[in-house]
Amino acid sequence: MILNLWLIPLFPLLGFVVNGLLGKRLPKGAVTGIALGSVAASLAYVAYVFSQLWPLTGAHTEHYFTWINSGFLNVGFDLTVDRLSAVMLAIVTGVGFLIHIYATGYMADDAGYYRFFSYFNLFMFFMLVLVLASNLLVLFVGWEGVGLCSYLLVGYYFTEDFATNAANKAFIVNRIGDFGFSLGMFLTVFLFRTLDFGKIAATVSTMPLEAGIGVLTLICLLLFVGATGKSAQFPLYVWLPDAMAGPTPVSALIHAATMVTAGVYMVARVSFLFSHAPRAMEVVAVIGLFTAVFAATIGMAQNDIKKVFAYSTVSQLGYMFLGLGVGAYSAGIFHVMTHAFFKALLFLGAGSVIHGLSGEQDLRHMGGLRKAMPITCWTLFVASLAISGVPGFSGFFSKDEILAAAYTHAPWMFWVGAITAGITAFYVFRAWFLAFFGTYRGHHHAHESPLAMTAPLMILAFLSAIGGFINVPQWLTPLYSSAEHGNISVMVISATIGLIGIAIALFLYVIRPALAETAKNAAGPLYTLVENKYYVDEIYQGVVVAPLEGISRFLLWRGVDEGLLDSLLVNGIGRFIRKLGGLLRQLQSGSIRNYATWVLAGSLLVIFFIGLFGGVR
Amino acid sequence: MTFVIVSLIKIALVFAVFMTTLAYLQWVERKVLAHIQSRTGPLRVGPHGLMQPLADVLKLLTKEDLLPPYVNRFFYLLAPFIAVSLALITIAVIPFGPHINVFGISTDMQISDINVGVLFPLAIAAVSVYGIALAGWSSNNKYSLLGGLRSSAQMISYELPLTLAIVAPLLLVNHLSFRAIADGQAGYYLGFIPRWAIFQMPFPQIFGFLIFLISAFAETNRIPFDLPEAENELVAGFHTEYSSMKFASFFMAEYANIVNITCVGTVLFLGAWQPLFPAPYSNWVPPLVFLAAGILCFFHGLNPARKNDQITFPIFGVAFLALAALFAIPPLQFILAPLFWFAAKVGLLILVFIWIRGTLPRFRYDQLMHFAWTFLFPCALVNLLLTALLVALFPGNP
Amino acid sequence: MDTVLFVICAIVAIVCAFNLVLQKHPISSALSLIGVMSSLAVLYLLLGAEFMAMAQMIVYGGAVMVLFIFVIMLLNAGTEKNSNKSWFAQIAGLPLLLAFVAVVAFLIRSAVPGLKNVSFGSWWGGTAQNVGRLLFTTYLLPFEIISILILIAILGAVVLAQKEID
Amino acid sequence: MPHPHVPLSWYLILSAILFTLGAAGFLYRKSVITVFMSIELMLNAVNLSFIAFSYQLQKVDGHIYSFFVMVVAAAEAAVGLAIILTIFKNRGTLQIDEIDSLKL
Repeated sequence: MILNLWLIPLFPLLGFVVNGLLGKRLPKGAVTGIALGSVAASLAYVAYVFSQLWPLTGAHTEHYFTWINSGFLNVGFDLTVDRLSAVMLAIVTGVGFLIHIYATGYMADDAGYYRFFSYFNLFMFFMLVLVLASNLLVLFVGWEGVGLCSYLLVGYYFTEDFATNAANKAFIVNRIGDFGFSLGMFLTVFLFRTLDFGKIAATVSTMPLEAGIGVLTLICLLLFVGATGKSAQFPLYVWLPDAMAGPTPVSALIHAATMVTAGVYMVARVSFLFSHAPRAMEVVAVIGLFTAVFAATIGMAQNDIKKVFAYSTVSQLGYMFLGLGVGAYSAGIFHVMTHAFFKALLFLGAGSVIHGLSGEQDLRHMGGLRKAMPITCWTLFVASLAISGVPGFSGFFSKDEILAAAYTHAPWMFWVGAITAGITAFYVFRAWFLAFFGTYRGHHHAHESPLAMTAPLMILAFLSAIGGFINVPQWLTPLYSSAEHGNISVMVISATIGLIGIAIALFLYVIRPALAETAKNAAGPLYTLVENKYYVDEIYQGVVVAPLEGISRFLLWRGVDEGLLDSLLVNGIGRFIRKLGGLLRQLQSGSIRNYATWVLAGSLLVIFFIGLFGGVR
Repeated sequence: MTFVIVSLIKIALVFAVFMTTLAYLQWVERKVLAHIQSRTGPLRVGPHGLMQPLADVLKLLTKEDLLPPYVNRFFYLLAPFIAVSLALITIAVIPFGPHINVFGISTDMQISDINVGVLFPLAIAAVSVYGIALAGWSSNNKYSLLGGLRSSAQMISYELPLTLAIVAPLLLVNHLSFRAIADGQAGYYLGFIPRWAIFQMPFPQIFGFLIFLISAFAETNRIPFDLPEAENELVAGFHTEYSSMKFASFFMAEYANIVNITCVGTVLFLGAWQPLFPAPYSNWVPPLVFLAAGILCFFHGLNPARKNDQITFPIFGVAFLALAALFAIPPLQFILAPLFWFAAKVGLLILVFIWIRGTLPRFRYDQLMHFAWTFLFPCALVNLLLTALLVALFPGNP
Repeated sequence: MDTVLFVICAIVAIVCAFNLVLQKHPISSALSLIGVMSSLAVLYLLLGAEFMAMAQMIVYGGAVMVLFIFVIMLLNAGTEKNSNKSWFAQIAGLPLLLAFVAVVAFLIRSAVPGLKNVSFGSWWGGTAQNVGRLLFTTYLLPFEIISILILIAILGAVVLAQKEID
Repeated sequence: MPHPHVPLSWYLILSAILFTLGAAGFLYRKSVITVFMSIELMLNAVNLSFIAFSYQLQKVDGHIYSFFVMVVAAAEAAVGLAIILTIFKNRGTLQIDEIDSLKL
């Protein structure tokens, strides 16, 4: 059965082309229509595909054309739909559509309206390609594509310095990750002679479990490096907080719901590799866990509402990787979904607040907005509950799955994870309380956002409330041996820790606001350390960037480039050619008849030699 | 050897007939024009001015042959030569009648039949532009130059529709040799509709014929397309500077071209010598026609309009009766009847030429070009395409 | 008979070609070129290329050369002036040309093996039927391309000729 | 009557001579139009050899080639003469040696 899966990414691409080329001339309504329409179309088509493939037990792959065919390597442009990509498809198109709607409200009075939406559609296109890819290379196309879009959208306010810098940072850091990814791909080709997931899986299944550190482990680690880049894991997470320079819908769609989870998705995609490389799994788990704690702690001390959520995103991603690392792939994907709901909601809410305060992002200048923007307030409340893993809300289930898996894998991981959950709950509610309770400390006039923005908020709130009851792990059982189901103690502990975190936040920021200050002062240097994100950026600056710059500037640029290449090769050749030309120039008399004479002489010579060597016969 | 001799005889015959035709064509034209304009036309020289052509020739021969000092002599002399010689060549490929056996010698009623015959007149026409163009250029006179330019432009422009119109009937008979084309139009539908190209299924070439005729006017610089020699605009166009015999040769060339093109038209569209209806009856048409003519002459002789009519008309009558008798002799019919039919068709076309000249005014130059390129050419194209399509659809054309 | 015809045409052609080179006035050159083309047409006939012969007369003798004459008349191009530029061509031209014709003639005489003898009417390959059939089967694509080319050429000519000079 | 034969090489040599004469015209004539005509002459010479060879091979292909050459020559003549017209309009000269601005 041919379902023309390529249509799914096609619609957004068309949207991009139309808006990108004609958007300037089109009326705003048309731009909106095209942007939303294209995404809606692919959403509808996704639904149609599901209806056709239900219950989607196996994978449905379609081959369109052979892209690369050289030697043993044969890469086709293939798209595939199985239960994993189905989940992602649903998230991407669904949440994406909601955020598109939201964006129409958020960007309403922006000069680059059409530009924004053409980028957005382009992002959707690449993301869908990434999700649908049935081999590493096509996936990589999407991977790089979304990277590009992220760059474009982070640097959307390209007139601002911080935006462009952030964009560059995001791009460069991702390059490091992608470098690892490409190396991983090369190794894969070298090892398996193919990039097709199915074939690789088939080959791997015949291989033994790799005890030590071998090629498989190497591949996995390299791919994971890519994942850390894209999904903002330690040590490459640094770009994500800065990426908040982009418009809030961007942060919601790209840097919370979809793109940053690409790494998770990719690892889940090639789980068959990882599950054959336990060491790599170990690394993934540890890195994930560490990132989770690390980012969460930073999140506690941030005052920029978006920064807070950014760090929470990082730590949540850490959770997902923890899940993957301990072998609970389904749990990880489950968390991807729930996280997509509540984190998108958090960002959109934050955006709504920022919109309402006309650009104010600092928590210290908010407060008491409960009255002014009730919908935002309560939808955000739901999201916060969800993320803090309060029982019944979506976050609870997924996080619980992960923690349970972690517990069975190694108890200490569980404890750290649980503590992190508490911290998470604390800073999220801190932000919420600071924003909506107490007295208003800002000077802008606060107002509720238009329906275009609040409607998605409400829908997402609903989703993040009940999202947990969509039993993703069970849905994914055909792909992954089902993760063990949470034992009660784990549930209880994590839930209680979460509630404690909420309680502390409530105590510190609503009941006794003064106490917060004293606590801050008590923490003293620790607090400053955390507030400055452990000086990671500065360290990188010192350790990596500065030496690199030095080498490039003095050795490569001044020395090799200017000294050797320019003076000797480039200009030298130029000079030589000019000398030569000076000689030949004499022939350029401009008199056609002379030229003709030369032609005649040449032809005579040719004929002569042909005759000489009997070329006629 | 016989081949050469026969060919020479044929050439001699054709040449003689052709020349007299040319000479008398002018007389005919003047007469017809006169009657159109209800005048009597040449009447003085000989009975009914029958000696007029001779007189004209004598006049032209005896006139002073002056050669302007400012002309480019070589080309000035070359031009009329080119014009007339090319005009006279074309007749060589025209078939006047079927294949015959006389005194055991079997031959065609045609000087020579070449496989690509149809292209021959086109080739000649293509080259014969130079006669006029050179004449115009070499006489070193702005009127002549304009005339030359005009005529070359006009001829080039009208060659296209002409050619396209000629191609269409070729598709029907599917051959390039004139004789084959003529044979291809033999026979009748339902026993009485002749299978001439203008009637031939699957796509009768009526439009093709009209386009051909119009372009023919232009090609021969006839009214309404006689801009190269538009008297009231550029004196006499390209032959302003020519006098006496050189002028005469241009004159002759023009009439020769008319005869040629009408002959070509007859062969291509009007089924050459194929009679209007089947043989046994059609053979009796010529005698009857001449009989009628003779009787008419006698009638006019009996009640004359002028004094000497009572002598001349009976003589004509006798001549006509003799002709009738000649055509009535069965053994001669198979030679003469085709000739009669051919001559009749050609004569008819020539009459049309004269008639048009007597009727229509002259085009303006831009109108001329506009007409050629925006109307005639597309029409010819459409006609050709339709023909091709239908021939392709009904291959075994009924 | 053949020989006579060939010799006559060849001589006419060569003389006309020389005339083309030697005459000072474009019109005379054009006329002599027409002469060359006509004699070539006859030669084509001798070689059994009747269609090509006619095409030669119609296309070259008719269309192309009429264009030339037309342009010459239009620009009223006079006899050409001597200019002592492009001395190189003046000097090196003649020996090169002679060498060229010598070499080619030598090659034809010596190197080209087994050339037939031409006798008029021994081969009538070039009938319109054959040419047309080949043209519309084997060489259909080139034919179409050529037709597009000539269309473009016409457009280009019109554009160029219409362009107003300022 | 009997046909005395003409060796094909004569045709080829004739075409060679014509070609050379065309080249000579190109080299020694000074009017653009005449130079252009010399090009046509060369093309004709080539056509002759084409047709001669197709007689040698008893194949019609040679005719096709020369037919193409003809058509291209026609197109070339159209464009070339248009260009000559433009040159004349722009520079008011047809002397080929005065059209030499294409140099350093």
